[in-house]
Amino acid sequence: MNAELILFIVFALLALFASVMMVTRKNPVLSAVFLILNFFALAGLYLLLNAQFIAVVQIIVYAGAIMVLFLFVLMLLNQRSEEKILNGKKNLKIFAIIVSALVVFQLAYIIFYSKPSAGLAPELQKSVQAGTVEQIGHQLYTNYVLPFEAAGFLLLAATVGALILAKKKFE
Amino acid sequence: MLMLTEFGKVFIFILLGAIFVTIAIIAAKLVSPNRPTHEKLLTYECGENPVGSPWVKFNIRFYVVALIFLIFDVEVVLLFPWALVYKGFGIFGFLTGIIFLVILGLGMAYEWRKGDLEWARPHPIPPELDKVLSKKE
Amino acid sequence: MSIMEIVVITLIKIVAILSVFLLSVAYSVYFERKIASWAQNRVGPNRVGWNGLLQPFADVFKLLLKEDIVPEASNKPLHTLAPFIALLVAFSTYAVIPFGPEVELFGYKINLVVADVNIGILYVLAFTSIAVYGITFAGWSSGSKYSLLGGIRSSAQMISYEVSMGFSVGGVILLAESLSPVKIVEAQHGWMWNAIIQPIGFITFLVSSFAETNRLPFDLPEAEPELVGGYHTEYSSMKFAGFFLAEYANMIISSALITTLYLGGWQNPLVDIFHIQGGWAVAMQVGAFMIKIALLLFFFIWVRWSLPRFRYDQLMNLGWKVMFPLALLNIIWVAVLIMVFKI
Amino acid sequence: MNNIPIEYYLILSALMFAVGITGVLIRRNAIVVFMSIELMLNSANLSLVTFSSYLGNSIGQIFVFFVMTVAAAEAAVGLAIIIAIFRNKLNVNIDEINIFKW
Repeated sequence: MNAELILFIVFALLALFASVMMVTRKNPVLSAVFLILNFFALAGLYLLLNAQFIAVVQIIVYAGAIMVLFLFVLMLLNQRSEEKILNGKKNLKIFAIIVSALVVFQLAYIIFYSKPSAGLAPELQKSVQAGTVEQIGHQLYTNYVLPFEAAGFLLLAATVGALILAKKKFE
Repeated sequence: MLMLTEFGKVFIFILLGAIFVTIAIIAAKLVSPNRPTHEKLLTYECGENPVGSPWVKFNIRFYVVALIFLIFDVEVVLLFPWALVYKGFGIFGFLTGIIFLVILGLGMAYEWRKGDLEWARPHPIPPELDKVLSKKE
Repeated sequence: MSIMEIVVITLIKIVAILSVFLLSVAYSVYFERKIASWAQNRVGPNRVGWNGLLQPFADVFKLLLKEDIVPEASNKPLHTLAPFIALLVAFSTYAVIPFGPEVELFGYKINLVVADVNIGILYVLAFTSIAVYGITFAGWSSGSKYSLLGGIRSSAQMISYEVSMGFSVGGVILLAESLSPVKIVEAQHGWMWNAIIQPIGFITFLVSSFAETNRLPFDLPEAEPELVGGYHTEYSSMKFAGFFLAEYANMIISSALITTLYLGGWQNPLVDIFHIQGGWAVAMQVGAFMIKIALLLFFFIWVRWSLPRFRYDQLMNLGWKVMFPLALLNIIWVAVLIMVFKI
Repeated sequence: MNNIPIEYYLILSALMFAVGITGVLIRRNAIVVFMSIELMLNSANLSLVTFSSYLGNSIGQIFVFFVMTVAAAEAAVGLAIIIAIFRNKLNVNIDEINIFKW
């Protein structure tokens, strides 16, 4: 056992645990808390993958901004907890579990059938290089300038749309 | 390997900090007395019994602030890689950044114009002597 | 150096920094009280120890021995988690702040920083953005109206100023061309302090860090006349101490950050002027770092006891309509400066 | 990095995706459904970053970066829609949101 594998197992279990807890909590605020925990575990996994920039952006954007908005809306609407998550519609529950099991089965089949690690010769140096902010910045401002400006426009459109929707009164 | 150990150091630092905080909270749990009564465990509301649900509804403006924050926070993060490689790109980098900042400024101007940055101001109405007197009559 | 030596040196550094940090947090409480009494023409704490020097420890032990009251209406796990987050976030930020140059001790080359992470500034910003949760959870989980309103107010305030903070940091990154605090400090050698080159960014960052630490004039969340204790109304014992210490820890962190980003970190111009070398130079540089932090701390406390509290709409206006455009202006200013002078 | 086979990350991503699907299907609260969708987005991000890191190519990470931007825009608009619905129906139970027009 080496430190990296142990860290991977810890973060992976944490991520899975948090996501299962998120889906099964009755109180939506607690769901949000577990989703935040999940994002942290994911950030840890990204660090293990040498993707430093993405790891930090995951925390700043997902955990630090998007989830704040979710929490604010949850507190604003102040929904009472769902009384019955699992014992409500039995058929739906069985259906959901079958569907997700099928998805997992299919993905696992594809992953193991195609043997992705067979053709890979990962180099640590290259992978560390790929994750640095410098590298991402260079790529962003040489090949991806248009998407970058388009992202700016998308955010502008989202602001305008969200503000209009949030303040709109349907009579 | 070098980078990993730097992040490893940060990880150890956070871990030690967490252990310290946990010890402090557990120590308090062990040392302090614990004699709860119903009155003690009531929510504080100036000595009265609490009225209604504690989770009151608040102003939608808080949501609007969080929304604007989200948008601008993402834009800050988009700007960091630009700031880092800016010196190597010359005038092209400058133009890219300025266009992005102008788009950002447009959003800002929209919110400003539509009054989404305004917060409710208090409008105190000071009592006027004439009105008070006329009411008395 | 072998891996074992690196681990041992790191552990020594971490333990040393954590203990110095804890001590300075405790004593910043003491200095706050002393300066307050000086500002208000009182004596201040003078009973425990010589001139009240042991007062912080007495305070902590008092809080440790108090009963921990968790209201029935609260959500207990989150109620415990909130001070934990607040305190942990306040501690963890210190891992990337350099307090001195590289030195040679007992034949080892030691960097006077816990971890020279090459995305250190982003790490700090990430932790600042998490700090909101300590307060939001505290407000929501307490099950009290005052706590909820205080928590919401406080988190709205913190996120508003976080944006201008991020944009001001952008200016620093533009100049230093690096995200590592060590490199940022090295880029400010001599008198090339960022506070001099980009004064607007310095001011926006300073004001934002006042708001981030919830200090007066931005202490709306705990405005006593309207909200009792704000988000920590329902906290007692060590959990309250957690929030209390976190406030002071945040103050020290903010001072250290301002020093690192804008006031040249451990750079001491005197060392260059008099060509001091060796151990004395390092001592003077570390000393300069400490003195800068101490002066900023004094400034924080001084402002608290001199200015009245803002109204909430004034606070929001200042954040969005003054600080945010100024921070944008700063980034453009630095970009033009680099274009024109090719710094 | 060489010690962990790439399959581990991919399986983890698949499992998280499945949990997200389950959440979307069984939960009735629109906001929780929305959070499950975020979870699914994140599991996709995880596999993108994994491939990017194992191939030593940063394009996957840039893609994730843009996904995060889009997720932020989506969260802003989506939550605004939920608030607009709440104003009319006073709840956000997706079983009861079944008409297109008011």
